[in-house]
Amino acid sequence: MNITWYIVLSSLLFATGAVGILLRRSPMVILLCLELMLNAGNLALVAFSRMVGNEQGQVFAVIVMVIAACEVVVGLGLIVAIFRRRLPLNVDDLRELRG
Amino acid sequence: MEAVVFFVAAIGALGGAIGVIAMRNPFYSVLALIVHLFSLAALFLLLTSAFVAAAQVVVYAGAVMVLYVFVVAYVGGGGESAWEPIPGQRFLAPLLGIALFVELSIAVLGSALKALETHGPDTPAGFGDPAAIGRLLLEKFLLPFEASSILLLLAAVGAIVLAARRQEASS
Amino acid sequence: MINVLLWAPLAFGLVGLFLPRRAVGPWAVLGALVTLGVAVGMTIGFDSGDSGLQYVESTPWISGLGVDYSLALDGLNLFLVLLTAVLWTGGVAFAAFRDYERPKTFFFLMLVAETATLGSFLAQDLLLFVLFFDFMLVPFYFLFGAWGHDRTAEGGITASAATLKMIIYTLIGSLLMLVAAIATAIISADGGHITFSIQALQEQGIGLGSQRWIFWFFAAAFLVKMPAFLLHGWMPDAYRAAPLPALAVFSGVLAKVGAYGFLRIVLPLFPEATVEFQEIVLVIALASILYGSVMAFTQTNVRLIAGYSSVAQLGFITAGIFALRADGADGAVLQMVNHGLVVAPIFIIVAILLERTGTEDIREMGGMALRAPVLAALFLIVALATLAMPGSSNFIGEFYILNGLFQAKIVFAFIAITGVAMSAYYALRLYQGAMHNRKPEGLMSREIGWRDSVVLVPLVLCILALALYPQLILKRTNPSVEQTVAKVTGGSAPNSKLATKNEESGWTGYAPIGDK
Amino acid sequence: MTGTAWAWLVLLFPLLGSIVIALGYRALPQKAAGMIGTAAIGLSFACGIAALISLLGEDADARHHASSLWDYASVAGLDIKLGIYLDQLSIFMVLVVTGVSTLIHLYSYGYMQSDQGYHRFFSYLNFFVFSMLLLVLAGNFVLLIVGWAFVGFASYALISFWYRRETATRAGMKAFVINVVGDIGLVLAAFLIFRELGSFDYGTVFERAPEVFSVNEWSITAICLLLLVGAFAKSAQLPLHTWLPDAMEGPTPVSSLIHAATMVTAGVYLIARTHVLFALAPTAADISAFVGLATLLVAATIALVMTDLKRAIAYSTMSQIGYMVVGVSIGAYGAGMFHLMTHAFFKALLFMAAGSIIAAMANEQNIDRMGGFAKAMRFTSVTMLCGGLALAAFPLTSGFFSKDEILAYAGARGGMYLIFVVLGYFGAFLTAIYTFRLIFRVLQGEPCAEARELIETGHVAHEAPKNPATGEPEDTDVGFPGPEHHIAEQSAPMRVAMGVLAFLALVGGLVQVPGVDNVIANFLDPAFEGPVLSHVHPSIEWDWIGLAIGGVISLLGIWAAHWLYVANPERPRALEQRLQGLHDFLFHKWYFDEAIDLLVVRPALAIGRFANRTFERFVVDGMVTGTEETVRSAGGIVSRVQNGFVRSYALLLIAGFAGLALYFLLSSS
Repeated sequence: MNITWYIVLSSLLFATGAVGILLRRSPMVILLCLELMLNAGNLALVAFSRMVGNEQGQVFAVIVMVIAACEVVVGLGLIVAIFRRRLPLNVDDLRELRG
Repeated sequence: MEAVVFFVAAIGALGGAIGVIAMRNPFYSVLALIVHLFSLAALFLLLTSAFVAAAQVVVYAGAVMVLYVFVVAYVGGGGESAWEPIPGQRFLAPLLGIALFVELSIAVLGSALKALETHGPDTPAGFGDPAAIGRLLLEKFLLPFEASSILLLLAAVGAIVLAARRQEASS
Repeated sequence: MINVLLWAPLAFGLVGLFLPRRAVGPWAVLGALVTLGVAVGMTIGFDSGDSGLQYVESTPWISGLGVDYSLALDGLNLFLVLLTAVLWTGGVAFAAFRDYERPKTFFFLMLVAETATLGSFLAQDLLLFVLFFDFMLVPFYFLFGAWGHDRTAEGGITASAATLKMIIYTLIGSLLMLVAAIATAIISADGGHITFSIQALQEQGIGLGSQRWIFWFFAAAFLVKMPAFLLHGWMPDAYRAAPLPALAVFSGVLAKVGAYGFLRIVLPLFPEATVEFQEIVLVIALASILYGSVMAFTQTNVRLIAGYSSVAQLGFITAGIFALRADGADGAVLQMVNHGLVVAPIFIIVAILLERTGTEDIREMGGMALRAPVLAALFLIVALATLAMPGSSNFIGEFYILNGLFQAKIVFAFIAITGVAMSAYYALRLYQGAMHNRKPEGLMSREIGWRDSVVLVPLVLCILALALYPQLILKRTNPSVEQTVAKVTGGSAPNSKLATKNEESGWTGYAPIGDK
Repeated sequence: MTGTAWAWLVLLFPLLGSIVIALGYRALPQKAAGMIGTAAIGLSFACGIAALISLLGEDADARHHASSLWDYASVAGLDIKLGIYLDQLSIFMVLVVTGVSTLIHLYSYGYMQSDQGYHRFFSYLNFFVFSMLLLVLAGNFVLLIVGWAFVGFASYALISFWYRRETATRAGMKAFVINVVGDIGLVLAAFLIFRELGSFDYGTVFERAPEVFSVNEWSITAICLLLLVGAFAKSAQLPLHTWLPDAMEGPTPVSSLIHAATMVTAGVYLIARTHVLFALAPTAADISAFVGLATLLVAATIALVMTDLKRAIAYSTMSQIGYMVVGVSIGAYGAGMFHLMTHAFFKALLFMAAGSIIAAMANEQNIDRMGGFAKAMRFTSVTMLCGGLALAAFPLTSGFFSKDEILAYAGARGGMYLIFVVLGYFGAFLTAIYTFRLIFRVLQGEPCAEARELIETGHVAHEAPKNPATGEPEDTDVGFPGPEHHIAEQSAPMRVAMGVLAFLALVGGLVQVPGVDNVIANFLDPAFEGPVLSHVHPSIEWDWIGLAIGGVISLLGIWAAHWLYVANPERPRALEQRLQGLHDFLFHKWYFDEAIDLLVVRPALAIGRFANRTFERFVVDGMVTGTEETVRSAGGIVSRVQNGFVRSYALLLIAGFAGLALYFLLSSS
């Protein structure tokens, strides 16, 4: 398969993740969508790495995974904290930032 | 054969992704994400990156998803209402998604990268296997590697601080 | 000699800090007088036929950056230096006859301001000029802010807010100028040895592309200082806030630094850009003239009448410089001196009126001439000079400016001259409003005291003397001015069209009109 | 001593007088101030005579000299010297100015005696004479402008002499500003002259002009039109005349000196002085002549209905200057200058007589309230009659000869210029009517209260003075005439001045009787050599026929005035009612003030208000303090976007990202 296919798939996954973030209100699902976008990025990285025949892109992908893990940990920690405070688990209700 | 595997995996990844955003119940979303992750791992294998594929399965599908499932089980997976409070959001979001997709595709495909239309160069044996990646991580990218490990540690501490039951808060 | 001139005020100011409160005023006057004496002496010793620099003082200062401590006099700055010395003597003396709070600091700041102003006139090094130019602002910031008037009761703003506004305006210009100065030196050096000497920079020259933006950076600083139309936003508030003796010297001298900067730096260093942007600057100048005049005759606050008239006058001066002819620039230099000599007495008179009437609103004054004929006469002379009455030196200045403009850009001259008509109206209105008509109830009408006379009469005598013999300035100024202008026009200053009459295309120079 | 040295002395004395009186305003006793002022002008006149004698000692063609004291401002190719130019024209003007001024100073010595501002008055008056002399003696255009502006200032200072009278200060301002408009015309003309000829000096300019310009070339026409702007503003010609009637707010000697005899004729002098240029621009000269003609008629019609004594005479002055402008514009220089001289005599005299009457009336100037002064003030009446006869061009008086000479010259040029003859005689008819209207109304008829008191008790007494225009009581401590008013009958200096002028008004025309002596024309004509407009000269016969017609018209006019105002006092009123519209139109002075107000003053004020209220606040201040406002209002818009929905922020973020990507795609393709 051409690298192009992977790249297009990566773009599609990225856009899907973005749409999910915009549409879903549950913080949990938003985190999942972030994962989607990160993975889309990973896919692109690996695909390009294959394209140039160099493993360094894969190292990037691994590090992105680490970042994703961190993000998940902190994100889930936040969700638990929100839940503990008996706040609604709905990003629309968290509107402290309103100007 | 390769094309078949690719399309099956691609459909899996895309289907999983759509499942994530389409399922009303977060629990199902998590399950859809797991499908997506396994499909991605397959794609990574197709791209001769065995280590990344393995890490994907072990770290993500294994560890992270377990975490998700626990949290969903903890906070309860209540679905969200169908009512959209922000006007225009439901209309604009897919529009922007499509725009983003089109733009990214054009950006990449329209670029002058000749190699995009190939499979990539022939790779030596052991390309992307754990040994190769490990050597890179511990030699060339030692510093980022260590930095990410510190980041992980910080994230773990942060998560504990955030999620821990606070005496003064609860009292 | 030139060092004494520059640093004497500062030295006197520093010593004054250690004197008893009562002695500091006379001491400051003495300091200003000594400076004036030195300035007069240098003017007498000035060789009027020489277009080059005189009394040159130049030692390396920051040699690594090519910055010199370099001072000199020539026809461009000679009379501005003298004007500075004269007006500061007047302003300091006027203040010394009055009780100001914290007199030590007040007079110290006044004298510091004098040194800074003299420095920016004398500096022959671009960076030194920029430093003095910015340094000038510091003492006035404190003078206006700490001794200024709070105008919140009249719908205005506090003194410190007004000062802050002024600082913000001028600082933006100054910073742009600093960038431009450094850029000039670096671009001009072109990898070689960097120098900030204005003389050396003139010889090196820089490319037109760089000139374009550097021109506007400098112009921004100078136009704000003047202030020119659309950049004068700080002026009304600052003028209403300022203590009058400080305002007299501020308006009399500092505004001229901007115009002087055009002559000293912009014209010789960026000649191509100057020619290219001539008409744009002329449009700004014309707008200043018209706008300043219109505003001056609608204002009722005497300070603002004088302030807006300064906007108009500086517009004339800018127009004269950017006529890019020797006569226009000669007139501009003359007019800088004239305007300084006129506007400072106006503010002193405003201070005197304020003490008698308790108001700065022209509508609430009137009828003072009866009991104060001498004050009225002095005021009348100043007012007539302000409106550039033919026979005054101001008229000669405007005549030269407008003649230069007329020969260079005839349409601009026709528009600019309407400002003359308006100035007649607002200057007379100012005089009449204070001196003529019925006296409002409760207004104290008292003759000018001997103390104020000591300050005001010499200034008025200067105006009269120049009215009789403006050649005094023109003669000494002209060689340097011609040299400066020649750098822009390439030395071919076209004069009378008599010689080229027959090959002229048309009367306006744009298209043939006549039947010839 | 040479002629120019005398000329410098002519200038020096009035200046010295002005300075001495001003500086000694406390030290000098009142009488001394008056004497110094009068003596200074007298000496100046004597020096003028000496200069004349020195000139007469030379060939007629060599009677022009330039002399300069120092370089006034001459660098960068501009040759501006402090120099004078002495020739027949300037010495003629010098003599007229100093001569009449001496008499008016003498008159003022008595008239202003109880005025508090006596020193100030004489200082200003001396300064005015100095300025006027500077104007006529100037050797280059810049000095001319200086003198031009100085007289304008002196005029301003003297109009608003009683400066606590609001009407006076306003009138002064108006005069000054309109005069500045004229100055600007002159300045622009000077620039244009310099552009074309490279000099400001009279000698150089007049020498080069014929070489450089061809007839009616664009630039020379422009120069002449700009000069005319200056001339018309100073000489109160249409449409820049509105200041002159208002200028009557000044003390009467001022009206007499500045606004009748000398300053207002400066425009005529200017046209005569630059005759070389006008000869090259006949179109401009014709325009000038027609403006003069229009002014002549308009002013005469207004003078017919004015009820204010001084303003009526002021309109008459405008009208007479119209004659002079016509004269010098059609090339009748000698005749124009001759009329200038005779007009100075009889108009100064008329104002003096009017001043005497107004003093007797306690500053009341309305002729409707006057009457019967013929018996009460015999001397004043007789001199006023002399002046009136000369103004009405009664046969053999001075005005008779001078006015008709202009018209005769116009007739001799023929063609289009016959219009000037016809309308000029019509103007003369109107002149005779309005002159004798004033004389009959003031001197004849039932004596008014003040006149009766004068007849019965022999002294002038009346209540506190009031401003005739507004009716508010005068502020006498500023210098307005106090309880004593001085009339000619009781003041010897006034009588001397008026007597001399009455004599001159009656017989002054005899120096220039056509075909008999021609003194003035013979003296002046060499100064107008060179390119002249036309070399026609009316024949002696036509001169005398013109004089005969003029005499008949004058007598007709006087008869008409008698028929209207004496034979049946009700007749004017009936006529007024029948011609209501016309009367209103004339009474409002053809609505010139209103038109100027509407076209110039109001727009200027509106612009000023706009600048002040709107522009300054919203644009200029808007640049910095307004930045704050802008930020705040922009913040208002932004804060509506800041709705707190994280997802909508994310939407914006992605939209921004998409937009940016789009931009890069577009710009890279």
